[in-house]
Amino acid sequence: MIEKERLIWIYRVMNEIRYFEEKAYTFFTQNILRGSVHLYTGEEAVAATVISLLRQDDYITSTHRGHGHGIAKSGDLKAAMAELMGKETGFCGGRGGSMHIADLNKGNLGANAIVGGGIPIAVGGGLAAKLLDTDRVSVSFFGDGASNQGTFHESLNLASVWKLPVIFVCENNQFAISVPTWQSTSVKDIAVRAAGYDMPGFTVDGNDVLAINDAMEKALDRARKKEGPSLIECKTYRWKGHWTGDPEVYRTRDDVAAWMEKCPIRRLRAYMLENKTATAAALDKIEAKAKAAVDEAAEFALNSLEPDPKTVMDNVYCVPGKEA
Amino acid sequence: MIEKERLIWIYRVMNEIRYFEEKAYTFFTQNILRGSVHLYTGEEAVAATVISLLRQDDYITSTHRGHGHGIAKSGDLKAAMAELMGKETGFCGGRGGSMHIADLNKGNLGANAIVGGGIPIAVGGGLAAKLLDTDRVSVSFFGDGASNQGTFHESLNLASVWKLPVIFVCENNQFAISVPTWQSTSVKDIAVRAAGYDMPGFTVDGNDVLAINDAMEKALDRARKKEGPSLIECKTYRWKGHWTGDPEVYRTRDDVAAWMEKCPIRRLRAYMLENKTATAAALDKIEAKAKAAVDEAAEFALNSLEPDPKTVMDNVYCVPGKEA
Amino acid sequence: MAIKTYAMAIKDVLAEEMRRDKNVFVMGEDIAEQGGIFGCTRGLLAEFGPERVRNTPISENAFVGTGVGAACAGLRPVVELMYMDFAYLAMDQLLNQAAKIRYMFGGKAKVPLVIRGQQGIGRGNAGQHSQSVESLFMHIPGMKVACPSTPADAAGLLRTAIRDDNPVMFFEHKALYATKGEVPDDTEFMVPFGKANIVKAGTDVTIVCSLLYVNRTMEAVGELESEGISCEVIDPRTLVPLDMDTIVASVKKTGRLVTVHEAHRTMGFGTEIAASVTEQAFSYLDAPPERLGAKMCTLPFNLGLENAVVPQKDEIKAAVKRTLYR
Amino acid sequence: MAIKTYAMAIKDVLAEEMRRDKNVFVMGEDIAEQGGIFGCTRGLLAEFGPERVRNTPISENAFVGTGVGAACAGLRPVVELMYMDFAYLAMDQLLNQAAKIRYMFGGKAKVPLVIRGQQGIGRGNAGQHSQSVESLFMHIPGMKVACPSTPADAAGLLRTAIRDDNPVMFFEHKALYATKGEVPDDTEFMVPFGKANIVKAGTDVTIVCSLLYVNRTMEAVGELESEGISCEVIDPRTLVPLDMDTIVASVKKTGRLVTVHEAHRTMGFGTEIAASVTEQAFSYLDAPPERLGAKMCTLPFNLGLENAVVPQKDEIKAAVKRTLYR
Ligand SMILES: Cc1ncc(C[n+]2csc(CCOP(=O)(O)OP(=O)(O)O)c2C)c(N)n1
Ligand SMILES: Cc1ncc(C[n+]2csc(CCOP(=O)(O)OP(=O)(O)O)c2C)c(N)n1
Ligand SMILES: [Mg+2]
Ligand SMILES: [Mg+2]
Repeated sequence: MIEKERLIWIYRVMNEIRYFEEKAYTFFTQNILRGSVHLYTGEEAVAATVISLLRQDDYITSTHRGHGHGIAKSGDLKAAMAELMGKETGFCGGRGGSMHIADLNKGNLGANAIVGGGIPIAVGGGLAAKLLDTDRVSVSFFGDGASNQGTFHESLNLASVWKLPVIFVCENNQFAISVPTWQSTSVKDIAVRAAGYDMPGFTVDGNDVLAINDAMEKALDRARKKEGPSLIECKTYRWKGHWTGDPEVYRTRDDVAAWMEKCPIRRLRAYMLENKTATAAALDKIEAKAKAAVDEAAEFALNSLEPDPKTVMDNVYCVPGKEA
Repeated sequence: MIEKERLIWIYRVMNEIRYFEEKAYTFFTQNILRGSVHLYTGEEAVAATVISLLRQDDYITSTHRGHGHGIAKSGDLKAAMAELMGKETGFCGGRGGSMHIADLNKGNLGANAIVGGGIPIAVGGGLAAKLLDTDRVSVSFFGDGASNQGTFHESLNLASVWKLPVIFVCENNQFAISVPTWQSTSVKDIAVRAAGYDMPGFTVDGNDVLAINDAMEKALDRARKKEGPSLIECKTYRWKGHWTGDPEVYRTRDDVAAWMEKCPIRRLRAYMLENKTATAAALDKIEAKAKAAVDEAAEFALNSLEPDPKTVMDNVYCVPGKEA
Repeated sequence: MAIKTYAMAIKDVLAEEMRRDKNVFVMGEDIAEQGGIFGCTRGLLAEFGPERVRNTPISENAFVGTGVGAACAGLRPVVELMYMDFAYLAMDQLLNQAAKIRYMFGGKAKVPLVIRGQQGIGRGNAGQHSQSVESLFMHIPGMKVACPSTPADAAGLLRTAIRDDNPVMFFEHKALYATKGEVPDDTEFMVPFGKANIVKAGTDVTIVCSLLYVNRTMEAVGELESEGISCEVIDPRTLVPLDMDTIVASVKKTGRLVTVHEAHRTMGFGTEIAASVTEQAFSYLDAPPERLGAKMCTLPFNLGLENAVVPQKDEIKAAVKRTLYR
Repeated sequence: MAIKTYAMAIKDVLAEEMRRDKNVFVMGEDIAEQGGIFGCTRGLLAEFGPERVRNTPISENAFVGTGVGAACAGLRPVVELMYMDFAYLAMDQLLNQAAKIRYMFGGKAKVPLVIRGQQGIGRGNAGQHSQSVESLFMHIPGMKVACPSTPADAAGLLRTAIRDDNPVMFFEHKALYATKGEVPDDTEFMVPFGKANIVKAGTDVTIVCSLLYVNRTMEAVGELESEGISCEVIDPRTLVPLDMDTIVASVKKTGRLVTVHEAHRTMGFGTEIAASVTEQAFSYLDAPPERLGAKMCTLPFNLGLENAVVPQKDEIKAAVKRTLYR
């Protein structure tokens, strides 16, 4: 069960992510943005729901498709959009770009352009939580494709034998770039693999906030109680190409259209209306505010300065007394 | 069911391995051998039984504990002992030593000093078998410790999605150096992990030739029929230290003694006598011949020449017309 | 001769070699239906089918290792790494296995394996997708290293690589794929390894450069020549084996050396060339060799910063002039 | 001052730093009950318990990555790699993650991570367990690289490494563990990074060497001195940062440079030093710098072959004499 306030938070954040991605796409086509931009459109339920249950001092690691996680964890649309534009005001001062959104102060240990690269880093977050004697948890987001990397296996095993408070969240959007999951992945449900690490595995509808919440509550309870890690697989779909320049040879418009019918935002809205969590007018207002916030972030990013090329050698190393 | 001839082959090879390892140990303590020497004593049933079912053109990859696999696949005790001594007449001309026994002409794609390093190489053998349109199979031997390496996961997944004729044979001797399996491995039975790759998994008594044979026949049938890979876990125990200089802080003499009671050679002998596969006299003769063959190999190795230091730069690259 | 892009040149050689030898096959991420993210395997699936054109899971260490095993067992795999930055994930199979197997097994194994893929700047891919890692592979014996800078070299070196019985790291550059040039039609056209290309003859200074930095260096050279400085520009084409003879002969003539690459300056391949030239042509040197390479920081996303990291035209010109004490 | 072995010096600093700062912890293969294959963590489990002294599964990439994450989250992990050859398995976490995180995240992360372990020849471990891989880590920015050659340097550099807020690769040598020397008792004793040690002053030639090759070089130097050749021997102690000032000042005095290491010669760290010296002291050089390093083949198992691969005393002497035209 999700409390009203949290449902509304999820709804807002999903809308923020949706508008943010639309804006990013527009900027990309207008050559305002460059680089590898991987949109999260259609998958918003996962980041928003999972992170709605976390505290600010809990850790996450994220992926190349990391805008959603970054926004949900930090709530800072401005720093996110500025980072995509490579501006000094971005999360990483424009050094990281779309694939490297991080916010250490708010528990985002970083997005990663290496598929599977963030999984052991999240285990490190879990180990820190344990050794620092806190009840923090650490969540690793990764894709179906990443579940075939060695780091997946090594990390799940390690977290299990050390009983670390880590929650592995696999966003199974059914493709790794052009490769359908069945072609690269030996099991239909990736959560099946949890049994190989003696941890609970959940396969849920990744477009259903309630289903994700259910699994996540169980995994979180286990983690906070220091009982060990869990694996949650969220089946979902990305509406846009793998990246903004994807020719999309591997699917049809109809495939996409069918999944757009299963829009997680519309679904949550229907649920909230049905359950009278909020009125249509209230939800419309949330949407409008989300859109406005994205517009404001875009404006902020556009008006932000480029980093000074003279600073290019700053921060290779941490120098005592010279903190960023 | 194992045919008589094959049973006798297995019995002979197990004895050869047993005496070979004893001789190697003696030579090590006498400073005739140096380097990292990992003895297979106590685990002989696995290599002998698995390889008894293979053809010479089938592939294997082996491990740092690879004397047994190397001997069973090639039958060349001389080249094995000479390699341990770093002699020119060794399998690798003394360049590889104990951890790198290989014999490409007889399908041994090589032992490996990197734990888990040989697993993907065996998958490559399986892929070659397939693309060359043969019914060859490829067997990867590796330890319980290796089952926590990323290569284990990546290789089993890859072999499964490509339906390759690979048999993954995990020699679970319950330790990785000083670390007991329970401390490093999140499942009690490693074969449980097969389910994560949609392939059959077997956990068998690795000191029982018949049990290993049973699982292996099933896996082999599947592989020869091009139905895909299998995972066989053989529970066994090494009688000697991890390597010849191991202080063995992690177990007691009693632990070892209890396992020596379960000697796979004695067990096979009892079975053969009971089933009248051979008389005691015949088996004694096989043993004596195995011992003599090892002595002869030792003599051969002792009398072999060291490689000429002038040849040190040979064979870094393959130069057409200058084959080894 | 046909005019082809660098990407087309690669694709054509892959197809020709697959036609010639049924043991040649390709595997990598998104190389089948998609034809590779940069199009270098486009059309191969249709012609050669899914057995020989294989999409891999995202498991770099295992599919490189599968290539190693397949090569040992008689095939000639050509493995694509989508970005050469991902070589770090397969370093064990590359450096502990592929590079060592032949020697370690006493010369009784062959590993005819090609690992190819693109690297470098040019698309705003930031720190983990913009590196130039070729220099790392020169330090560990057993690997050959090729770095084509033109469509013809891409074709000729790739054919040589595929027919070589040793493992070859084949470095393409993402910003070169669309560049065009003449490529011989001859399906036996090969560029030998260990033979540098004198891109332009000259007398005052020797400049050694490769990949994207051949073009970039030539821009600087155009301006230097118009200032009356005659530059000899050499592209080594392979770093292992490295044609020091050609480079040393040139420096003996010019008395000056500048190395330019996109790889980081410290321990970039220019370092090896500078040190070897100093050894072999010490008394001919009129000035200390100049090394240019990327600054010692991670490649940043922001374009202005990225430009500040890699050598710029004016820096190349200035380095050349320093060797001339101008 | 106490006389300690190199291994004991390491173990003691680990214990002292763990006492001082509860955020310091150690993990690696067989480091708990067993105390490490080479004894460098012996006794730590008994004193600090299993939470801070952790046996890892054989999963190098994941436990290095766990170290990266733990460091980002405020701990100070000291991770043991049993053999530095296994770094190849963790290259992604080392070079794409640990080395880049701080820069890539705009300076908003710290990665106080030490990766320590031994490498090199001396125990007949053959190709995959005898490499010297320190030079590879100089090319990718963001990592520091330490290489102690004495018990005191092992202690002093390790303490500095643990207190550094940046990732450090800490290379020990298996053949040095049993060597003894004086180590200050001071639990604040630190050897700064980037400060070379002048092992022996001299006037005719500068020899730069590290790890096992400091001892080996000193054997050659003993004989050279008795032939009247005065050698200045410098151990850089850290390769990143590299104290070129001390080396260049020495070469300006001696006019001659020889670099000696066990790492492969091509692109070994001597290459960087030779090239940098040529840049910074060109007009002082009376002879081309000489580089000695392992031959460009895999380290062979056979002892006679292994000896043929790494620089021998007579080769060191000959190289020195070549710089003196003798
Ligand atoms: C180690 C590595 N290999 C390959 C890539 C190239 N690549 C980027 S995203 C991607 C697909 C990832 O698929 P998945 O994990 O399912 O995430 P999704 O993009 O579907 O969200 C690939 C192959 C990479 N970035 N890193
Ligand atoms: C990648 C790698 N990590 C660590 C080691 C050191 N090492 C050698 S054998 C071994 C234990 C292997 O255990 P297991 O796989 O169970 O095989 P066993 O020795 O028990 O036969 C370890 C950790 C290694 N050789 N390679
Ligand atoms: Mg996906
Ligand atoms: Mg074991």
